[in-house]
Amino acid sequence: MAEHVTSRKLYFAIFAALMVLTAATVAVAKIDLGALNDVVAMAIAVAKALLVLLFFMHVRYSTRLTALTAMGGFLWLAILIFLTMTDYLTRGVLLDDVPGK
Amino acid sequence: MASTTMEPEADAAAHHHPALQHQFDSLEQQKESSTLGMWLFLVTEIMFFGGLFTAYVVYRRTFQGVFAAASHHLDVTLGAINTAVLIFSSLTVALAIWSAQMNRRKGIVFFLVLTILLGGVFLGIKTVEYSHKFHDNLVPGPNFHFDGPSPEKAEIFFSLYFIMTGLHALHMIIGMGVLAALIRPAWKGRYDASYYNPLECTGLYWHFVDIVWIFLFPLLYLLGAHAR
Amino acid sequence: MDTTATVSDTTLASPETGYERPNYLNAAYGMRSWLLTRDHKRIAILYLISVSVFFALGSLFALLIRLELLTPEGDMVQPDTYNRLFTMHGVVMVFFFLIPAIPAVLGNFLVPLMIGAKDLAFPKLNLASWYVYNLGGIFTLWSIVHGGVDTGWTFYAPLSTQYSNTYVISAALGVFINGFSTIFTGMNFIVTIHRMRAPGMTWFRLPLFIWSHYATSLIIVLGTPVIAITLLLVAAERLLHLGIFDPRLGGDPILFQHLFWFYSHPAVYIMILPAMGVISELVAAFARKRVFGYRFVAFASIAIAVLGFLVWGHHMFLAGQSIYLSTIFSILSMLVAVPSAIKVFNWTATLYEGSISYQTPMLYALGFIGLFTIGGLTGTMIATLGIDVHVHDTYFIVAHFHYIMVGGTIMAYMGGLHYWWPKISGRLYPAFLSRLSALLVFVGFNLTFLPQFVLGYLGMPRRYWSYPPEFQVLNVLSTAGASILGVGYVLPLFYFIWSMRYGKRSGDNPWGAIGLEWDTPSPPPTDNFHTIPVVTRPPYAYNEQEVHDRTSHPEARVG
Amino acid sequence: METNLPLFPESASSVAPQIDALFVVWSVISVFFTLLIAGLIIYFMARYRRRAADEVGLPERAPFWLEIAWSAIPLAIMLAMFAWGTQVFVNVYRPPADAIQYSSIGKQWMWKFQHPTGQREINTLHIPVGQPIKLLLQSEDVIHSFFVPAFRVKQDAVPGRYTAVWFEATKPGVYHMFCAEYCGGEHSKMIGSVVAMEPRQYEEWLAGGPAGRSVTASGADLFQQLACHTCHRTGTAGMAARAPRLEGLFGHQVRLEDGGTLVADENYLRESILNPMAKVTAGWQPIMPTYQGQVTEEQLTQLISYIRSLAGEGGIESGSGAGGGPNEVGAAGGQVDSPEPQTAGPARSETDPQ
Ligand code: HEA
Ligand code: HEA
Ligand code: HEC
Ligand code: CUA
Ligand SMILES: [Cu+2]
Repeated sequence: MAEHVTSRKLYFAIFAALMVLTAATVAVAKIDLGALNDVVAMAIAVAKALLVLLFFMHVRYSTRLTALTAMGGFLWLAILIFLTMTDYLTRGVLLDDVPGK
Repeated sequence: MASTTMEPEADAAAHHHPALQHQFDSLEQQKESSTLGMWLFLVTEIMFFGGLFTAYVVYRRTFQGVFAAASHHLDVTLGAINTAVLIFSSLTVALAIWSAQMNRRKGIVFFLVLTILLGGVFLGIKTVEYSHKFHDNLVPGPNFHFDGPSPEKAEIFFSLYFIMTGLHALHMIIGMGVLAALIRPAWKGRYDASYYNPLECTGLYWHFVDIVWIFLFPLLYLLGAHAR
Repeated sequence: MDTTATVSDTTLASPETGYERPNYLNAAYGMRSWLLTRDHKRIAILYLISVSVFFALGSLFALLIRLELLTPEGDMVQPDTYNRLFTMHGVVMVFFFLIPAIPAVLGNFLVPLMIGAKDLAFPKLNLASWYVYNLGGIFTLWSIVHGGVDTGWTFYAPLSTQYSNTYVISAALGVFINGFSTIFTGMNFIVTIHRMRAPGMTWFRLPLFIWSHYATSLIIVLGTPVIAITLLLVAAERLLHLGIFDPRLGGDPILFQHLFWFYSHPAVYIMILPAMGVISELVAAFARKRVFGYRFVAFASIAIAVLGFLVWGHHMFLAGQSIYLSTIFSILSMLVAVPSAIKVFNWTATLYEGSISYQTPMLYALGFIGLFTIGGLTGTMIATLGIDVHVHDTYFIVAHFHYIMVGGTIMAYMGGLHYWWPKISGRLYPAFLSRLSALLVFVGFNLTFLPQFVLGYLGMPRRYWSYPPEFQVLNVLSTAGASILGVGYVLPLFYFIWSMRYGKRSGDNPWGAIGLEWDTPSPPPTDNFHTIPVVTRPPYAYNEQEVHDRTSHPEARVG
Repeated sequence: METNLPLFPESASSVAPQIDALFVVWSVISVFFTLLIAGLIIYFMARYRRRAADEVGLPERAPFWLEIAWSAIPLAIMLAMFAWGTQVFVNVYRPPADAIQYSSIGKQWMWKFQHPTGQREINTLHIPVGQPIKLLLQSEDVIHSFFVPAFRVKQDAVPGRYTAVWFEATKPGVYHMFCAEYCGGEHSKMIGSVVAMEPRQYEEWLAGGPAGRSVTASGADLFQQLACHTCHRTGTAGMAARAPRLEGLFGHQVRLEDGGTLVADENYLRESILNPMAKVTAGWQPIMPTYQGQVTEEQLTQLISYIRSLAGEGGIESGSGAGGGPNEVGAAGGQVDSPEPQTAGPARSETDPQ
């Protein structure tokens, strides 16, 4: 597979985008958006991580296997967090129809 | 998948590159293998920090208010500066690899050194932050003191803070060590467009450490910043 | 039927050719050549030695456990000692024996051979893995020598983080360090299987042993780091007074259990999947028949690896976990049993119209199928919520997992060792003695653990140093069985060592088996193959009619 | 050596037959499949044993339907057993409306019980037969697990929060009570017995024992002593209320300041007292002080029992079984006694069943 060389210009552009996003996340955090604050902060973090993954880490130009491996890692982390959180979010739920409750 | 992962032609490597190891047939195969190996290692790293992130998410949800109050004791400015420093160091690593691809020997060395320096700046700032925490008695343990409701839950926050940023810093130190070890061979001209695998893999690792911080920063520093 | 020597039904071997040729064993001599080797075959031998030492140690603890339980009163050791015994038995057996046993010994030896590679992708990493394993072992031994750990192998908080005053930190660090060695092996296998297959070795020509090791490696890579961080948190909580699981701070001990079982349930599949791979090889070789439903068995390994990550909460049904989540975990546990069922039925069906010989490895393999079935079925029983209420943390559980781990994995490990021993050493072991030991293991095993199912349903809790007197008869049976079992395990130790010097030369392929590993001399040369093989046939093509890939077969459409 | 050899445990609770039925059916299925596999193996071994050294097996014929069949049949069986098992489980964990609540605290290495009428016991629990009993479980140190084999019930007691288990004894007798979760040193000595008695005898036993104030009454006293009533005024109208009324609270929906709602159960009350800031009731100022460190686990139980009793028609029961508090990790326990197992309480009873 031919080696892909990312141009220096693209690297600088990505760097600039990351800096802008960093500034944005700090700025947004100072505004009270209620529960949305978390969502925005995480969305920006994911966007930044994606930029790093795709361009700095060259996932965009590598094999499917590499992309799959990276995705697998994040998917499994999602499983861990999701099922664990299900516990904390649903403790007591099934028994709420108990008489008197 | 079978077809894309087949062995490359064995005779492509008829001329033996000095860096080719005996178990591989070609440099191509060797490179693909080490890149895949590195990615697998990064997957283990994701899961390693993942355990911490899980603990964080659980407690964050349960003790929302206390966590927000506790996070006020972190310095957003220093955290933001550090984020910028780390992202910049990611760029410089990428440029070190780019220099290799362009056969610029001195460029590689320059960017490696720059990356290590930036890593040093990050750790320096981190040290300042840590010493503030020590000073303010915010280090979990017998001397922990926190003004506000539910100090014990704030202690959980700071436990997570220290272990997450501490392990992150440890990863940086290891990364800086590996980067430093690459300087000599780079200076000697070992890496060029035909072979720069070690650079590539170290770069992947460094970027990953950056990604961890990209998540740590908003989670630890920014939650509840608006209520300040 | 042959009764004297295992060699008699071989068709391809020529006993004279085995030895003077250069091979990995006589390539170099001296400690240095072993301790600094990068040869996967030599590293496998190093692992064999280390792993056997830990097995002996773990067995010694088992012996002491069983002796203590001979009488209802705790009269042999102090309760604190007993707690340390079963903790160290569990820790040593799980982390230092069973997890590395098949992958690091048989897998290390065979993966490159079976796919036609010169070595694993990262030989230095492989050697490092062995050193790291021993380093982890030293940490654990250190805590054992200083009096041991008493938290149970599950290290539950807050007992482990605050209340135990034993050497938890060094034991946890030992397990933590050992995790790296497992990860190194797993990464090495994945990369090797992806990148280093011989020309023509497509995915569906891979032996099932490779498929199952691939699946195992996926679990290792995705799961092991989580136990690492969890144990690190326990150590940090003890050492630095960080409070993550501390209920006095409002921390949740159940979070520890989630993190622990997120790894440790998949880890049980790290222990069984390689065993399943071994069994597929043995059954095919000794029935001289292609494994029934090859693709189903192959995909079942992957399915187990993936689904295995979704069921960890079945260890926590009564821990105070959300009942809603318990229900989800219960049904998912049922789903993960389906691929196991597929395997069991396919192995059994492989025997149909085969040409079956009763060599020692095959006896182990058949024993495995039966005992694994019992262990697995009781697994699905306890995954049923209504039953787990009663049997959780009783001897029913102890019986369940010994059936799978001892009756399953160790049987497969022993079977595999007996099968590939000629490959490893170029020698044969005594046929009669080895069959006798297989029989002793089977009988002793059932006598040890069958009574424990009854004990469990009667309500005898596990990790009990003393117990009410009405449980005694069954416990005596169990101890009696363990002593038979012990003899069955010690015998091979002797005749394997004996055979290295005095055993008959086996020839290259004493079993007349098919597979790349048998296409090269026994013992193999350092580079494995004199010329890299080119694969043109599907696996297990024992019958001449099967040498072509059968793409027209309906089964081939699946996947 | 004792020579009696029991093979099946005594069954003495209302749920035991349900669990036994489940277990027996599952066992039959398991034995069937084990024998099926073993039988096939033995048959094939005999039928297809190798007759010539160079003999090989016949080509494989793997019909697709066979693979589907032997995946689908076990799956169907398991799904059926799952459904049945879950139903039994819910029965085991959902206390009936008329269950009477006892409290139970596990600590290294003993079980402490308190009857609703105030009597305390250690490692022995007297109960009337025919009466559903709910045990509110908590732990002062590590995780323990309350297990009575004859009743087929088990539940972990987790430090920092409440869990619960219920049972209804059907036969008088003395039954083993074990700690099933490994809890350190004397885990195997954390055993005792449940004495199930005819209701009449139970009343006599209660009368004979050291009567104490009932749990709820002690809670009412504490409510005064700790000056809770200065803010939570009971029953009075007119004066400006500083805190929400606690009457009719237990078992009902509470709206929180942050917009969430939850059902007030033991774990919620516990947290409200120990850590009032964590979940502030909508419409009220967060002025309530924390009682962390000022009340013991036992007093906490009494307070909660009192607040429960304010819920109204008395019969209101929480169903927080293994589920614990909704959305709650649990509040801090505050005071953990240094473990000193041998001193406190009467000598543990080494009772022999029957
Ligand atoms: C190698 C190890 C291994 C393996 C493979 C398994 C496999 C399984 N295990 Fe086991 N387990 C352990 C090791 C293992 N386990 C250990 C060590 C513990 C205790 C940990 C501790 O607390 O210390 C434990 C505990 C344990 C528990 C917790 C019990 C408790 O503490 O209360 C549960 C509950 O669901 C469970 C379930 C299962 C299931 C459903 C499977 C399934 O994967 C089994 C699937 C296999 C089959 C089903 C057999 C083949 C199928 C057929 C022949 C077809 C017919 C089938 C049907 C009709 C159903 N296991
Ligand atoms: C891989 C795993 C593995 C293996 C192989 C075994 C093997 C055995 N185990 Fe183990 N066991 C576990 C994993 C394993 N176990 C785990 C994870 C636990 C849970 C721990 C916990 O609760 O934390 C457990 C717990 C456990 C208990 C429950 C303890 C309790 O809860 O109180 C018992 C009781 O009978 C037991 C017995 C046995 C026996 C009789 C064997 C037999 O197979 C052993 C047979 C061997 C012999 C009888 C000795 C033979 C002698 C030698 C080989 C040489 C001896 C050494 C020298 C000469 C120096 N085990
Ligand atoms: C200084 C006044 C004050 C005192 C004293 C006080 N409380 Fe409260 N309590 C409040 C207020 C105000 C609220 C509502 C805001 C909140 O949830 O924190 C409240 C809420 C509660 C709740 C949750 C009620 C609901 O509707 O969700 C409980 C239960 C409770 N208190 C119990 C007690 C107990 C028991 C004591 C004594 C040990 C006590 N309180 C002492 C002021 C007080
Ligand atoms: Cu308490 Cu075991
Ligand atoms: Cu499991």
